[in-house]
Amino acid sequence: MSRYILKRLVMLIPVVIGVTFMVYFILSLSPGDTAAMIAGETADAETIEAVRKDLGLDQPVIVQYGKYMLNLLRGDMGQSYKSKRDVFPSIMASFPNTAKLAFWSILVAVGIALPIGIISATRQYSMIDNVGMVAALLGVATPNFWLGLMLIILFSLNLGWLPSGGMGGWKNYIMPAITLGTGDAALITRMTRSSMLEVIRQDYIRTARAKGVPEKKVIHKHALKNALIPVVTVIGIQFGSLLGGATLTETVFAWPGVGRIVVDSIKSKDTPMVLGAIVLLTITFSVVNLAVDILYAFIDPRIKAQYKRK
Amino acid sequence: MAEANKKDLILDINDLVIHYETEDGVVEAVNGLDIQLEHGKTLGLVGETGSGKTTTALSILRLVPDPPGVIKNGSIILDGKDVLNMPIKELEAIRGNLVSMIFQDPMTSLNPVLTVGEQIAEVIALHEEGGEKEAAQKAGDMLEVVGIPRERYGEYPHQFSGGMKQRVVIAMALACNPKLLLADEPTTALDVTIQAQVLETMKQLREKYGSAMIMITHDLGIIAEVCDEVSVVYAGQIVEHGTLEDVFESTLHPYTEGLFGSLPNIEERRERLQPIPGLMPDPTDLPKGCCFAPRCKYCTAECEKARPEKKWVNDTHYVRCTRYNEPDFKIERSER
Amino acid sequence: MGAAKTNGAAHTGATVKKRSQAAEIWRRLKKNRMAMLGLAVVLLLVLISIFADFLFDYDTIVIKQNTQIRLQSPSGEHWLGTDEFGRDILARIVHGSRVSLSVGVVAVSISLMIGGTLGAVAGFYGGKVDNVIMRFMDILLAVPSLLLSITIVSALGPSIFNLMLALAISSVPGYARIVRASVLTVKDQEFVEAARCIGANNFEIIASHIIPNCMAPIIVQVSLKVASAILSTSGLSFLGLGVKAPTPEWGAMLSGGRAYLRNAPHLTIFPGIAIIITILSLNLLGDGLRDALDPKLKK
Amino acid sequence: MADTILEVKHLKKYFNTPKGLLHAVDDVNFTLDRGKTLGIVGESGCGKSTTGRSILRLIEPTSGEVIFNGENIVNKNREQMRLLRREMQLIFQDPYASLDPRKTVSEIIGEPLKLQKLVPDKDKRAERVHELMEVVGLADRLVNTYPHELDGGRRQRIGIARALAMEPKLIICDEPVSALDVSIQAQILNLMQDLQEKMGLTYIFITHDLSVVNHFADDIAVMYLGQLIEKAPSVKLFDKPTHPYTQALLSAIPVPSLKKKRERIILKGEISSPINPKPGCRFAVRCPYATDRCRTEEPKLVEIEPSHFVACHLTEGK
Repeated sequence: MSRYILKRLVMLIPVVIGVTFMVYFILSLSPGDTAAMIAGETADAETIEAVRKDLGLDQPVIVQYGKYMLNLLRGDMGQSYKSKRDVFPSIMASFPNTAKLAFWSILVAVGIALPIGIISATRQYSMIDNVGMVAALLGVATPNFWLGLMLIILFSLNLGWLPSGGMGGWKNYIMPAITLGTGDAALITRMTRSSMLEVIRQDYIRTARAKGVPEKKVIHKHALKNALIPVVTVIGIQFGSLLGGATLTETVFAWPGVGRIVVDSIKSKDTPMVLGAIVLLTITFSVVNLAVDILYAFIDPRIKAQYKRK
Repeated sequence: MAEANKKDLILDINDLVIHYETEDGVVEAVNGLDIQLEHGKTLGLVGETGSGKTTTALSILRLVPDPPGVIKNGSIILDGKDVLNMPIKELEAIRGNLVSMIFQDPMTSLNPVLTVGEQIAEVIALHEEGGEKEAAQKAGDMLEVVGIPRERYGEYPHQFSGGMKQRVVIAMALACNPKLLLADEPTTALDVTIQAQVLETMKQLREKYGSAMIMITHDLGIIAEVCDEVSVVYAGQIVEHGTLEDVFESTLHPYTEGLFGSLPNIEERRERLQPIPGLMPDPTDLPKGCCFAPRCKYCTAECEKARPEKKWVNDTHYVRCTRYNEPDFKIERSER
Repeated sequence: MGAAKTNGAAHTGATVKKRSQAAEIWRRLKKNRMAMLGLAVVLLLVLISIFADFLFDYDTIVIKQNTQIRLQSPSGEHWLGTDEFGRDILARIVHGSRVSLSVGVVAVSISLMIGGTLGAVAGFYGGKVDNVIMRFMDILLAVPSLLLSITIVSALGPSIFNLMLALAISSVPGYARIVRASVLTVKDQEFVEAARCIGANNFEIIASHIIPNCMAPIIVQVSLKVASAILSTSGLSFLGLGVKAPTPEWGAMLSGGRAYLRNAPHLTIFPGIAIIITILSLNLLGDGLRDALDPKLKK
Repeated sequence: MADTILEVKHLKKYFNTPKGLLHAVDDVNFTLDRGKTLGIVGESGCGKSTTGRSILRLIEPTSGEVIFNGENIVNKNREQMRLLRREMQLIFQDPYASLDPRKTVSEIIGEPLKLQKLVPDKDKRAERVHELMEVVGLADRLVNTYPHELDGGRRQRIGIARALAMEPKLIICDEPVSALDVSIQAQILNLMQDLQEKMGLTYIFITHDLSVVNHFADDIAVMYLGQLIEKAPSVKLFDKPTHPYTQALLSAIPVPSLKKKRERIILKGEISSPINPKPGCRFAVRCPYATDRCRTEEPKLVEIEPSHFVACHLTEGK
């Protein structure tokens, strides 16, 4: 098992190289002159050239990329063009904000989704099922930045109960977490329901009933564990993309997270910041996916056996 | 034993009718089926795909999927208790305990995320006194009884072969010493030599525990080997019933004879088989008269008018065939 | 029981008429009221976007500013009110459907073509080809898709075409995976071996057996992916990375309304509802198609 | 000298699996005369299907020769193979999976004619499809139905018609009736027998069901874990099964008769899979008569009496 984890971690290296190369290449396509932008509007041609040389922007993209990677190996992600501060600590400063929000959001999502999904499946076509599924459909269809704005209109502007943005006390968490959580909840509810319905049709559920297992226990002991296997993946992917920057929601609520850094840096052509953020987010995203795969093994013995063999 | 003393019966099913009500029409799966089974005896239910054998077995546990399955009529008396009108609690208490079932496909009938030991122990803990530990102990014993080393208690189903899984299912079914065992094609998914092993194990265990059994199969060979009585099922109805000797040696129904004629005989290489022409009738659109009439070479206009009634030819043997109203009627029988 | 039931048609009467799979699916889809509702709304949206110019003239109504009537609440004259430049919101929503639908359809078509081809090749040939393609897809998948789209649009500059391209590229790996998976299941079916046995070559097998049998799951995905592409379009526009002003686009309209949340919330509410209705109907249709195509759910 | 249509020499097919090298087919040899039927019998995983598919080169054999009509076909290129497909065909076990669900009956039966450009004209092809349907007993009105609208027996008839379309000489039947109900099984077996007589077909009949093959085959070959362990004319094999595995297999068949009860031989243990097989007889672990020699030395297939071949140390001396 530990060999498998190690192998997966090693596999991350080519992915990170690929991702940085891809992002570096895409960003190098941008029109406009980075050096001119950094030098400022009033700078003359000579200053701009000096800046260009200083940043190494006069060299071919591939050389620039090579240098960047060499520095990255030493843990150096360069300096922000804009703030001139080191990239890595600046991003790490806002990463916990993103992580905290992601944690509360996924908690909201799972807290809503699992019970509704399970009840919907066990009482298919009942009132709860119908209402739950309509709500879930609406949840999937609602853009979360719009939902965020609606919450602001209602709870901040009209009722004045909650702050409309920024980070501070626990009150600041409520609206962003609900905004992000409900969208994911919709997805997870649908997944839980369909997975549960699939499992309930299986032969081994009939076997359990034929043994005289009470219906409640059939659901909780026999069906749920099997049904959760695909649900765990979805939860993991959702959590991964929350960590990967809830860009839109962070923008709506002026949340000082990594997603906003990316947007701001892209607008100001702050390539080292963008790259740094994307590299870190990619690693986070991949590590979460790996964690999900490992969690899988604890639920599903068949998969555990496969890992052992590898 | 037509109207034998009902106290001796472990199972008494009368005029059972089960339909599946689907969007595409009503599937008439079971149409007036009777079973009377004495304690400790083995009854074979033989018939082809879609004849309603499995539905009948499931109804004894009240496990016919609903919707779409609806039990329209009839009674099921199991060891003196009325299964169809039993509260769910009581039903759960007898499932796996008084009556248990072995399903056809061992690959899918075990829960993949629980160990085989847990799955056997669960049924014991549910129905017997004593704690978890005792149940686990007995589950280990049961594994050994079906020929699996106790050490494999903690393994998962995917680590077992098909034959081994079916042994686990058998251990589970027999763990609480049921008075009635329902075996739905228990060896169909297995290889011949493994089938022989499993049948042998089942035979020994049944002798040991003295359970009655209903063996559902399409294989007349298995019937000949393990059963005391046979019921031949066609389109949800028993068309012929009797002891092994009755049905094998003095076959009455043309369908039963057709089944025998369809089998390649291992002892004699015959040039041609004698198959039954045509197909099973569409269960959403059964004929008004005898369901076998469209495929039957003895069919007369009379046969197409109404469903035939039971006709007893001796104490143990009956047939549902209109033609036996004619005193001299006989079917041609092949040598076997 | 299942088999016996289905051959009912074959039992009776004269030559059985050719009833294609498509007709069978349509028959099942028709029974699903929610799916039919979704389909009706989708068709309505398509009609609206085609005939948008007949409903509201682009130059004189949709983009013409009239500051005298700015930020008006819904009224008989302006059903959904006016925006910060005095433009009719309903007119802008109607014309906005053009952007959303065309971006959705074009982005999905591009990514389906690229991703589908890659996935089909990977699935059919397997081995090294499969490995190379899928490792490359892993790299694309490792970046959260919205981030990737943001990066691409910002590099190429905001425009409708770049938006389409960005969305298309970021959803390529998803298609590659889906198509690869369905090719893999179909490829191992015995009827493919049967085709090989009568002398069919790879091309004939792909064209006449594999592609037709992979269509069902792909059609479902397309209807769902168009919805998510529309959602992403509005998200990118909301960040200012979508269409350029004054082109009407739902996400951009929402973004523009943010400054007036307190006094003129209708600027934000109505475009959002337009998005919800569109996504909802596409999802209903997609779900309905999935159920109609899934034989397991058929009882 | 008999008219040999097929000769298989040292046929091997190994698969690489995560657990090791799987010897699915391990040095199989036999010859088959024109117009005869060879039954290949064995339990799951014995390599019988792989043998059939390797002969047709649907699976490329690892080594060995397949001599069809006097020519070794293992080295034929794609275009030559395409032409050879006209001569040798396969009937599948599963009449559900082996028919493309998106094609009609006439499209399925007509496909080989179209692909091989045997009958390029559309109307003529329709006529030929009609003929073929009549030959296999499919009602003409089903010409436009899809497989899922038909029952198993009729689907299997479609599969047979497709195989017959190019008028092959050799047909390999891979468990053609095991997915069917008994009464339908008999209909299909009779049909196949009629076709053989009418068209002079040669069959290789692969099955796990000894009673079916006894009814059908002239010769029977028994396989165990990738190897051929006994081969004899059917009558002889049933009268005098010699290999302990054949004996057990025969005795394990439940007989639908009350008079003819036979003594059962219940084998111990399970069928394993031939992954990295150890030297010695592969059946030795389960064999009630196994000796030390059996566990160390692999027995060879020898002719113990005319046309009766057995691979067992115990019978060698006799």
